[in-house]
Amino acid sequence: MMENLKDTMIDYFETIELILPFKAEYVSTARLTASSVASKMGFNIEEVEDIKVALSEVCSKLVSRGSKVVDSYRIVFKLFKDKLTIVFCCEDGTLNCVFDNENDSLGIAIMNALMDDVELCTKTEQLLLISKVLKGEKQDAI
Amino acid sequence: MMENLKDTMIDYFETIELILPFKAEYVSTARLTASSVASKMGFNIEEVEDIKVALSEVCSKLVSRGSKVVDSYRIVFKLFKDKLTIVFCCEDGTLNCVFDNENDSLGIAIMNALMDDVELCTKTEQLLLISKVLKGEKQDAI
Amino acid sequence: MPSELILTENMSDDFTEVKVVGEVDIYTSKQFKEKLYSVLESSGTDLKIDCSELKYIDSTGLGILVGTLKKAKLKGNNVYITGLKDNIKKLFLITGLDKLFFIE
Amino acid sequence: MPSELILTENMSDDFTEVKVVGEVDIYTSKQFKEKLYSVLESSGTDLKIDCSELKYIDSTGLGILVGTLKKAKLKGNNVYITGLKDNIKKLFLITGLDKLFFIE
Ligand SMILES: Nc1ncnc2c1ncn2[C@@H]1O[C@H](COP(=O)(O)OP(=O)(O)O)[C@@H](O)[C@H]1O
Ligand SMILES: Nc1ncnc2c1ncn2[C@@H]1O[C@H](COP(=O)(O)OP(=O)(O)O)[C@@H](O)[C@H]1O
Repeated sequence: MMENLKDTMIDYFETIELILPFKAEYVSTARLTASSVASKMGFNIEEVEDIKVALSEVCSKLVSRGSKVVDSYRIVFKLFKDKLTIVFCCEDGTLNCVFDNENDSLGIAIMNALMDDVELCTKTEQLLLISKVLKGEKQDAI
Repeated sequence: MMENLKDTMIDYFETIELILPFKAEYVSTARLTASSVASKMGFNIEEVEDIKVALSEVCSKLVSRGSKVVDSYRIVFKLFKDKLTIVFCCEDGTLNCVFDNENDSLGIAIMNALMDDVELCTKTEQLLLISKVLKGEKQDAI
Repeated sequence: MPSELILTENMSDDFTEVKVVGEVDIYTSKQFKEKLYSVLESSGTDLKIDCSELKYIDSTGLGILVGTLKKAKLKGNNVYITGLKDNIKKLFLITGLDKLFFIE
Repeated sequence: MPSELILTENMSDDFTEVKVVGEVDIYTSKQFKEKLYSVLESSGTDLKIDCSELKYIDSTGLGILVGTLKKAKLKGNNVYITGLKDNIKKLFLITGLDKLFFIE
């Protein structure tokens, strides 16, 4: 089932972005937007739920840390043919590598279990990313 | 009920942005995001519905026209203390004044009836905007 | 992706009924138009459009209803719209379409 | 704004039950923590947390459940979690929390 993982790096074809203030009340807005995007791609209800939970872990962490430099962070949904990658961006470099293995063990365990790829430290501005692969024959849905 | 309309121009305090491809399937994503934002502000179910319908008219128009220059358009939700203004932006100036009174009479009538302010032609990049005032005592909800 | 619009038709001697379930927007309007026009094409009766489970319709969808009405009138038939939810009836009132259709 | 989390409590001689309706996330977690901790404070019984209408919980919420369990144990009481939906039970399994709580 995972043999397509390498192929998914090509065929990158669509981007949706959501820019949110560092406020707890908008984390549910992110979940709702994610669920719309993911279900349109053809993820089933359980997979959509997984994506919402993982995304929410990141948003909560960013919001609880906040930023002294900027007001908002950016969630970029990258829709590949058979993979959804969600990249979290912010011009505040202090939010790089925001998860720590000790205090965030629950959140990290959850993200790793629910997503196919979790990169907790990426380039500056692009803080971190999580990906989920579209299994089965649903990738024609879009 | 409208005496606060002028005051609403100050106290501008929060921005949420959604960037979408010119594709029909994401208009419902815009509706969902709008409904999350509007209900958080304290708009009631009927008002949220009004906002979704009006926003959707704009998205549909932009998507049906599309752009040869850029892939996506930007929806900026400006949350004032007692007003939600939704600004539609795109770097493609050919999308300025995109509604025309003759062919879009239904859509224009709907937006004017459902929103408190509709500006169909604004500055370049900022294509047009629609606003709805938060009536009643709900503005403390956020 | 779960389909956002489901259209089913039911023919009798007196009228043809189309039930509209879901949302009519720019994404589903083509499907909506094709269904209504093909039903008109094949039937010679009045048309009933059951909107009791129509959750959302935009101006494109309303325009298609107007087009459907015009086509029906040409054949000497009427279009009845039933079960409109309040939020959608509101759009008929705003646009004056409530005066064109038989709304039940 | 419609409240996303409703917590109701029900005390009997044998246990105190807290029913959790809605979503526990970063926005509602403070309310969740205060409710559970204040219930623990005022009761000397086992705690039942009815999650049959809990739609969503994140790691912050799970951390609060762990904290609640620790506080309860200190008083010699247990924490029972009932009615977990599949999507949330999954999170208990992933994090190993299913082994800490009595899950019914
Ligand atoms: N947005 C609109 N505003 C006003 N009238 C509309 C709108 N869209 C469609 N109509 C009317 O509905 C009728 C049907 O339009 P259309 O769906 O393009 O059907 P057709 O392909 O048969 O012309 C047209 O005669 C037009 O006047
Ligand atoms: N994200 C987490 N990952 C792992 N354990 C956690 C997490 N959050 C809380 N905990 C655990 O739950 C317990 C309660 O934490 P907390 O809610 O801060 O309560 P308190 O204020 O009583 O310390 C802590 O002992 C901590 O070990």
